[in-house]
Amino acid sequence: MSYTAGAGSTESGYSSDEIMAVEAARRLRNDDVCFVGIGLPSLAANLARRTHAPGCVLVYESGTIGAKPARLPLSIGDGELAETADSVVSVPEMFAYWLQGGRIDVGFLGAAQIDRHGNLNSTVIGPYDSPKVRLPGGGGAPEIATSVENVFVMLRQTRRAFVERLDFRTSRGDRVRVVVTDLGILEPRDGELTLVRVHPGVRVDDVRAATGWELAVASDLGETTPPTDDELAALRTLEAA
Amino acid sequence: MSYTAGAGSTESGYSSDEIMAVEAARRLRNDDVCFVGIGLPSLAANLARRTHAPGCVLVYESGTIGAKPARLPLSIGDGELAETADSVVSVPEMFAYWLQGGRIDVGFLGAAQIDRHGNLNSTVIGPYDSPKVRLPGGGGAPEIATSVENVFVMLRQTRRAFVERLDFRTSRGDRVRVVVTDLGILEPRDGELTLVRVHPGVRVDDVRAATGWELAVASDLGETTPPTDDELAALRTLEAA
Amino acid sequence: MAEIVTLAEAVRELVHDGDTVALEGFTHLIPHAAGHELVRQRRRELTLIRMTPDIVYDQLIGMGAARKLVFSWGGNPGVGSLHRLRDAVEHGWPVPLELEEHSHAGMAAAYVAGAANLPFGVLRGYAGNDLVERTRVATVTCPFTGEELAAVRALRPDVGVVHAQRADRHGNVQVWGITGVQKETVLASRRSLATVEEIVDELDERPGAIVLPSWVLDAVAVAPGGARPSYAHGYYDRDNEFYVAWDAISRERDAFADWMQRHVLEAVAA
Amino acid sequence: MAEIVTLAEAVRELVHDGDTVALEGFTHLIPHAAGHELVRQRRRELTLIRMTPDIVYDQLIGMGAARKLVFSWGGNPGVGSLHRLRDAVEHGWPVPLELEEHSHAGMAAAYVAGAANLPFGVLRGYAGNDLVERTRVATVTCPFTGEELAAVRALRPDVGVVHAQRADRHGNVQVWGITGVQKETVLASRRSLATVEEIVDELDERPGAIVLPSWVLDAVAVAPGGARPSYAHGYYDRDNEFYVAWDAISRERDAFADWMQRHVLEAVAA
Repeated sequence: MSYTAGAGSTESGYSSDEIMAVEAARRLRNDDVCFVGIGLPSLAANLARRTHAPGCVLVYESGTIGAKPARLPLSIGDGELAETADSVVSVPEMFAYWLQGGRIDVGFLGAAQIDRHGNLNSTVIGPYDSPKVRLPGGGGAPEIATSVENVFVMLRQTRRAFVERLDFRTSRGDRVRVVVTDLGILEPRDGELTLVRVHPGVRVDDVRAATGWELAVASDLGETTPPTDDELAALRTLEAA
Repeated sequence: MSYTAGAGSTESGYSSDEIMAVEAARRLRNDDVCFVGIGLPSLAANLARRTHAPGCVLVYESGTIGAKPARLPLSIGDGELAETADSVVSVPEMFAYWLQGGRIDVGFLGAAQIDRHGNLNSTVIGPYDSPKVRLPGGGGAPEIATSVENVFVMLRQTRRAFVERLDFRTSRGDRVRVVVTDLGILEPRDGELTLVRVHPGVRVDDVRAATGWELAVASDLGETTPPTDDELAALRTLEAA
Repeated sequence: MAEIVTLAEAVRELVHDGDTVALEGFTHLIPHAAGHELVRQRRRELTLIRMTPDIVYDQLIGMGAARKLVFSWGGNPGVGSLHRLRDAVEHGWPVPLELEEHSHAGMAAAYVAGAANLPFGVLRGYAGNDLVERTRVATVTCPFTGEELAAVRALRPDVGVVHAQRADRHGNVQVWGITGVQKETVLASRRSLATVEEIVDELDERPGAIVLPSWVLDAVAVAPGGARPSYAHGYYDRDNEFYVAWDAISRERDAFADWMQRHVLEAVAA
Repeated sequence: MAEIVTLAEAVRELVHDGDTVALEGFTHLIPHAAGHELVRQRRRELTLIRMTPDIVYDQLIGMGAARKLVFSWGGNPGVGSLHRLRDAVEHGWPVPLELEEHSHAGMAAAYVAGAANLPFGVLRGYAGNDLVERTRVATVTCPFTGEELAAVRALRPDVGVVHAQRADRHGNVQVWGITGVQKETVLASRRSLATVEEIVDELDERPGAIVLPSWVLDAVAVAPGGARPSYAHGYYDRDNEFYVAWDAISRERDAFADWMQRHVLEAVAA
C-alpha cells in the first residue's frame, strides 16, 4: 500500500494528514498487534507507540515483527525495521503463520476507491482489461481484510474515492471498523459506513459533497477532538527524525 | 531410525558392522546429498566424507544441512550437527523443501523386516492392534522411501528380518538400489532383490539360510572387496573420536 | 502477553485432565521438566502429541497420564525401544493407549497447517504403505494437475509446551540450535507454555536464533536444566549415558515406578 | 554445485528468450544488476514473476523484455505508480503485457508449493474479491471439515534470481536481514543464480542469516552494489531518493529510454 504524503496545513495549526494520523493512532490499544502499511498507517502506529500505546506491536509484511523504528520508513522493508524487530521471518511465514494464523489484531488499509460497505479497490480504475488507470494492486490487502479482527481504513475523502460502485473489488469490507478520512470518521452502522464524527471546522455538507453515495450520518454525530499539543509534538518529532 | 550397534569382530580383522559401513560408504559419490539416519548410516556417510567423497553432503532430519561432525552423533539431533552445519532449518522445512523438494540424492533406511521387493517394516511385529512387538515406527522412512532418488538399506540378514511377507509395510521398496547386509550385497534385478555379492568368507548357502524367501542369486555373483587398511583406519578413527 | 510464573503454576493453570498436549523439541530442548510437573500434578486422560516420543513420554505413559498418543517415531534414539510405551501398547499397562500414528513428514505438515490456521496440510506422502489405513490421512486432488496427494488434519493442541534457552522480562522467548517444530507447536496450540533455562535483561542476538514473541505465549516458567537428559545448546550437552541407562531403568514396571518415585514425584518443582 | 562466473556469463548461460524468470527480493536485496544484464543481453518474451515488481521490473517492461507479468503488487513503494508498467498495461507500449495477478499471500503460498515440490498451495484467501476471476485460483475442499479454501498453482520458474550479501569460494550463499521469498525462489526454480556483494573465505555466522547451499544453485556471480537502489543489509542503505527520482525519469518514454541508454545499456557488466 502506498499513501500520498500530501500534507496541507490548515488554519487550525495542524494538517489533514496530522489529524488523520492522530485519529488512527488513538484507536490503537497498548496490547494491539498491528499490521502496518507504509505512509499514514506507519505514522499512526508509530505515533501510538510514542503516546498512549507503547506496547503496541508493529508488524510489517516484509517479515519484521515487533519493529521499533526511530525514523519513519519509506518502504515496508527498510533496514531499520529488521534491525529493531524482535524477530524477522520470511514473507511466506509472515502471511501463513502470522496473518492467516490469526495473530494480528489490527490491519490498516488504504485504497483508490471505497464503497459504502467498506469494500476497497486498489487494483484498477476502469475495466480490468482496458484500464484507465492501472493501480499497483492488492498486495497484502485481500487477506489482511479477511484475516485480522479489525480493519482500519485511512483515505482522503473525495467523490472519486468514495464511490457508489467500485471498478474492482480488491478486498472485502466486512471487517472494516473505522474509516479515517481528512474530513471525519466513518464507522459501519447497520451494515453501512456512517459518518460518526467530523473534524473541527468541517461541515456535514462538506463530507456529503465528498462522498459518491448518499451518506448516512449518525444521529449522535460528534466532532473529533483536535490533536493535542502532546500528540502533535510526538508526531512532528517522528516526522523530523 | 535406530540401529543396533552390535559389532562382533571376525577372524578377518574387521567386524560385520565395519564391512557394512565400508560397503555403504563406497556407494556414496562425492557430489551426493545424503539423508542420514543414526548408527550405521551415519557411520557410513561420515566414512565416505573422510575417504573418497569429501564433498558428500550430510543432511540429518533434525534440520542440519551439511553437517560435518568430528565425532559420531548418538542422536540425529546432537548439538555438534548444528554447530558444524552449513545451515540449520526447522523440521517442517526439512521435510517440505529439502526431502519432498527432491533435493536429496541418497537416503539410508533400516528396518525390522524387509521383503523381496525392498518394502520395509519398522512399525510392528504381529498384528497392528495386538502387536507382539511394538517397534518405534516410520519416522522419516515413509517419505524418504518415495522422495529420494536412491534408497540404501542397511540391515543384518536373518530369516526373521528377511521375510516372505511383512507384518506391516512402513515404506515402499521401489527406490531401493542396494541392501547392504552383514553377509553380502543385494540389488534389485527384474523387480526382486538379488544377491550380487557375498562378503569374504560367506557362502551363498549361508545367505540363503538367512533369508525367509527363496533368494535369487545373480549369475555374475561376486565377492565384496574386503575393507582396505585405509578404510578401516578411517573408520576406527571416526569411532574412537 | 506471557506471564512469567512458576512451572507448577503454569501447569496448574494451563493443562487440564483430558487435554490434548504437545510437548515438542526435536532431540534438542525436550521439555522434561514440564513433563515431570505433569506427572507430579497427576494429570490423566491426556492425548499426548509428539513427533518423537522418547524418554519423557515413556515416563508420562508409564505413569498412566495418557489415553492416546499421536506420534511418528516412538523410540529411544540410538538405543532402542521405549519399554513403557511398548508395555502400554502390547499389554495395556498401566492403562490402554490408543495410537494415532504418522510419518514425520505428515506430522510436520499437520503442525504447519495448525500454525497457519488451515484445516489440513498437503504432502506427497503416505504412498504405498500401510500407515494410511491406520491414521487420519485423506486424499486431495490438485485442481490444476489432477494429481492425488495426501492430506493430514491440522494439529491444534489444547496446550503446546516447549523448552528454550532464555526469555527476557517481557516473556519474549529465544531459541537457537536445532529449532525443530517448536515455533509451529506454539502457534498451533490454543494455550502455550515455554520453560526456559534463564531470564535475562536483554536477548542479544544469536546466530540461528528464533524469537517467540511474548504475545503468542500464555506462560513462561524458569526451569534450569529443564531439558535434561536432552540438551540446551549453549547451556549443557545431551546426557547420552542417561539415554542408554533408561533402557534398564524402564524395562521392568517396578524399577520404573521406583525411579519415578525417587526422581520425579519426590523432586521439587523448579 | 554453483559455478562462480561473471554476471554476463551467468545470464547468457541460464536465461533464454521466452523463459519464465523470477527476480525476487522483498524491498531488500532486489537483484537490479541481474535485471540490467537481462536488458543488456536483450532478452525478449520473458514471463516475469515477482511479488513486488518495482523499478527493475519497470525497466525490463519498458525495454520490452516481457510478454507477461505474474505479480501481487506493482508500484514504486512509498512513491506511487510504475509508469512503464502502466504504459505497457494501459497502452501496450512498447509491447503488450499480459498480467497474472495475485495477492501477496497467494503468491507466497505458490512459491512455497514450488519449493516443496507440490503442485499447488492452499490458503484462506481470495475471498470476496474480484481477483479470483482474474487469476489462476481454484478451490479445494478440506477432506476433514468440508471447508472450501483457495488453491494456487505452484510457481516453478525456469530461472530464479536473487541477490545476497556474500558467498564463500564453494558458492554457498549467505543472506541476512529481510530474507523475503529468496529461499523459496531458488528452491522452486529449475535453474538459479545468486548475485552477491562479495566472495569471502569463510561465511562466519550472522544473526538471522540463512545459507543457500552451493548445491541448490547453478551460478554465483559477484555484483558489488548489485541491489542498488535497493539495499544490502550491512553493506549499503536503500537509496530512497532514487526511488522518488524514478517517478520523473520513468514518466515519459523518451526520458526513460535516454536514462536506460546511459545508465544500463552503455554500462559495463559487473
